[in-house]
Amino acid sequence: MAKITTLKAAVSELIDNGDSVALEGFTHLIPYAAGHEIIRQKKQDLTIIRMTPDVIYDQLIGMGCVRKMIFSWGGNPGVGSLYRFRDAVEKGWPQPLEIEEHSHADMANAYEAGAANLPFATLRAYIGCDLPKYNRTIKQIECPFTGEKLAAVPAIRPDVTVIHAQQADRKGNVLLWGIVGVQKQAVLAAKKVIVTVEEVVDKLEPHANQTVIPGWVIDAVCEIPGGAFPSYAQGYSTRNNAFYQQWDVIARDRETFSLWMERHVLDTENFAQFKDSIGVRSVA
Amino acid sequence: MAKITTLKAAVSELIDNGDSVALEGFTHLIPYAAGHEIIRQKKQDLTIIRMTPDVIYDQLIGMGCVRKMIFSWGGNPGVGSLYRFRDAVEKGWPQPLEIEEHSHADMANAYEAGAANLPFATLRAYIGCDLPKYNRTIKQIECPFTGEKLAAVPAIRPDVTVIHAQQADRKGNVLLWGIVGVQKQAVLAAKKVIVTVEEVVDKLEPHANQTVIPGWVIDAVCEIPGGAFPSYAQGYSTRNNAFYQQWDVIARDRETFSLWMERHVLDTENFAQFKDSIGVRSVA
Amino acid sequence: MSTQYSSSEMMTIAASRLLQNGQVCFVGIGQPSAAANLARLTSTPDIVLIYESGTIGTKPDVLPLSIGDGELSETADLVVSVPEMFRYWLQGGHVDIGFLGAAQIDRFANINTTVIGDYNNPKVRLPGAGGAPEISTNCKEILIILKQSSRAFVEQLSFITSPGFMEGGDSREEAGLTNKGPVAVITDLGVLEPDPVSKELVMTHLHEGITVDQARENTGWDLKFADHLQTTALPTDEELKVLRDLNERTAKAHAGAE
Amino acid sequence: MSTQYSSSEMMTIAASRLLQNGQVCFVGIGQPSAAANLARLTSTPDIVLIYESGTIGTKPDVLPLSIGDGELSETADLVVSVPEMFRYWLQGGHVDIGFLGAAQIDRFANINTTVIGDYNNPKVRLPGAGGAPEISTNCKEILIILKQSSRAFVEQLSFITSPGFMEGGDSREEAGLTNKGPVAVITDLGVLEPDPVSKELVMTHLHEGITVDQARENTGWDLKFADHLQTTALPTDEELKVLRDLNERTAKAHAGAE
Repeated sequence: MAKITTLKAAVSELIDNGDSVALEGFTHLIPYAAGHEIIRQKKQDLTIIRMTPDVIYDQLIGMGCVRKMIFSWGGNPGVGSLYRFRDAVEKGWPQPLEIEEHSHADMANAYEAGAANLPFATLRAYIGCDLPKYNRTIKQIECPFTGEKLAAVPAIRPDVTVIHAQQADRKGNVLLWGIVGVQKQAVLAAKKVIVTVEEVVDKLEPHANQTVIPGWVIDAVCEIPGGAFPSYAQGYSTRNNAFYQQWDVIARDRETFSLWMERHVLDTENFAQFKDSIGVRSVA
Repeated sequence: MAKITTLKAAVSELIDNGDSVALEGFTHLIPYAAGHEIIRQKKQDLTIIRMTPDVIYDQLIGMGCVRKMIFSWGGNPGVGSLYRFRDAVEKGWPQPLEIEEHSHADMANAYEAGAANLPFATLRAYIGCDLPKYNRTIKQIECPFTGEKLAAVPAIRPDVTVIHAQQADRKGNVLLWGIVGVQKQAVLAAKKVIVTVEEVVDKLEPHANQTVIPGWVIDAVCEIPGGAFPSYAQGYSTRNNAFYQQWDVIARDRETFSLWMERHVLDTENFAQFKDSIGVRSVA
Repeated sequence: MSTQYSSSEMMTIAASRLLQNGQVCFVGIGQPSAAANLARLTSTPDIVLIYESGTIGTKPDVLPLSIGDGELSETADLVVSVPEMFRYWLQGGHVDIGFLGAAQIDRFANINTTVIGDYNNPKVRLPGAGGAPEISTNCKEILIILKQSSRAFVEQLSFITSPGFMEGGDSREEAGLTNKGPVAVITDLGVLEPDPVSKELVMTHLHEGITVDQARENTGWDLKFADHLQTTALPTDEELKVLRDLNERTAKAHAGAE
Repeated sequence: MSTQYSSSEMMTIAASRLLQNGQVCFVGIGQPSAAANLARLTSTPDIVLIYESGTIGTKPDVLPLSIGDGELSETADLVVSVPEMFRYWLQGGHVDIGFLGAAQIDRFANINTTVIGDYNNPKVRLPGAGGAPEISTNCKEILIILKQSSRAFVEQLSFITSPGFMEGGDSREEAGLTNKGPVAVITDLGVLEPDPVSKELVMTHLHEGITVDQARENTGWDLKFADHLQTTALPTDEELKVLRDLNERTAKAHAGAE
């Protein structure tokens, strides 16, 4: 049952060192504020899971929080490389990064299977692709009716899923809309769930069949206006594409990155202070 | 690509004798008008598929259109038996009815697999249930990762899926809302698709993430206001529960049924005339 | 407390008392739906009701006649597709209580809603399984409600649609089911609960005025009674008032054509 | 027609001409997205554009920087979850054309977007597969767009992320793929198409002013040319105007922070 609480308390109580954590979002609604709080609390040895790890995963990796990453596309969307991710994979800095790599179709199906409480997913995938040579979790299965061979992949069941959404009500029911990605599946597949929202409202007003996640499958709801910056929350903000371009410069160099993180993340108390410190007005 | 046409033309051109046809809907949005048109056109030898066959399937069976029914719950919802279905199964009238029987979880998964172009679905089902003794399409599969045994069922891929929805635009894009059942999956799993709608509008105004089915996966769209009667279309009508109770009387006796069908369905030209003939005002 | 009440009212009220606040309950149409909504309107306002039509957190003002009445979707916290309902919510393990009706039941709480007589040459063809087999195997616990009669409480089912304790003892666990299974069967005569070891249903409560003989006569097997057989508490004035108001609103709503 | 244009503009325009009205096109971000939207704004107004973020039938006014810009969902006919996108729409078989970019390509149109060097000890770690492997195997046909250079058009890929014709000949079909695979590779120098039998990419068009030698120098294998090598038609005034307007709107939209 959802508790409405601070992000500091939620991350402290619900994420342990060594956990597998999925901060999901498909370009839209990325839980940046939650990622920063994980960095501030110096969580260690995490396995981070996401289809599209981007800048916030680059930060988690560069700050030494991560042991392993499970992913299907790791880049700065529309810009290029994630230099901290590359540095960890190519040079082992600040520590070696184990990777478990999939395709999008695989991970989307694997989360879906997790939400459905199935141990595996079946899909038409990976023919002619080299990934199965390096990722031993990808197997084959035979259809018991047609004899066809299909790919089988294990379900994803994160210890903790973290998402950002537009609204929650005071019981912790959550409403999100726009590009909803794989967030509902990631939430339902997880053991524990943290949701940051743009605002807590007295009453959600979902239109028919919109994506509502009931509070009784969520552990903590935290109100963090603008908590997806530089990603966005449709209806609340737009994507700050300029920041993604700036990140290309910040992350390229180890020292520039470390100083930036220290000044803007470690030396700030919360996401509003972070945004002030980089000169972005917090939009409440 | 969707053609906006008459129901008469759509049923005539798209449904052949011997086809497997799913007129889907979960109590809400049942395509009654389309069912009547199939009866008027005296289609034969059909395999009819639906999770919850109700009064319109009772009519199709009683009128001799059906060779086989694939289903998971066959009753008059909230009232009791389908007497024409029972008469066909128990006494072979008007002809023997082959049945292939599943559970809801099975059929929901089987349609879902059909929509996903998979040959089968995997689910946690049927432990301790006698259905697999009589339905040889239900098999077991072993998880290649955990060794767990799960149920496997073949995907459903109807020759034709027919649904009723609230609105279409002039390109044949369809919008439905409320209890959406398994309709989207049944549409995407089918080779051919007919959609009847309450109204054709110039422009759909879906809210974010509502259920829109694009016209390019639909073959025919037919405007039939009130075409779900005695079921309903949320936002347009309410369920006529009294008719379902009356059906209990009409369908109990072969002759009463046959006379009723002749007078109200065979001797009428279309659904508006049918509703006039039984004294229900057509609501446009 | 001296108010008159029917055995059907007693059954619904007794069943409603077995639900607990905050539980997530997957509700069958008919008797289960009446009892679950009575509970929601009396002792368990925060119960979450789910109907297999995809409606989650519904708060209907009148009882639905069908599993898909508009009342259910209009008062729901969320409405999902039927595949999502069965995959993510039921199979996903999010439901505490599955609340089922039945046509027939046996001493191990296995139920039949499929057929009376031979499957391929049936005497009475019933509607079939619907969601019941997977409700019974995927919810944490099960409640069953049906009227007690020797035609319904039978020695041998023609067909097991949804498993209770199968052949009793550990047979349910041995079949791979890790959930608790049926915890109570509520009837118009009383309440039956499984013996902790044999898993055979034992009559633990009789409603006020019901005798052991009546229960025995209306059961098709040699019914066992608890050592400390209890009498169900009488309906309270509030329970009766809320139930009757609900039934009245419901009758009015379903009476005529639109 | 005497207007100056860049090689990048020529590449985008040449690619846009290969799309047909009414097609359903699964669009990669970057060059494929630019070409597909140019087509939508010129010759194929009824093309249906799908982005893997779940946006179907999008009509963006400016090019998205990311696969999930708000512009895509706000102008879409429908927005679905990512699992639904990959399961029902892509794997479901509803997509005519998959339009991909790549970091590297080989003579059989296999592409690499994963790693340069050894997978476990990489020289350059690229972003990875994303949707590409299943786009390439589940769409009816594939278009590939990338700049031609000897670093990108290589004799031997470090890693095959998405199959083209694998080892050529029938090897794609033998692996179980029944769709057509890559039908054209559009570059800044011209267009390559697979030989009907060997499936090796053959240069069939050179853009105006590009020589055979230039194409050869920018290809890491011994490039073959079609017997009837053609010259790509020059950009029309309309193509250039629409493309430049689009790029200008896009640059303006993405220039500053909000």
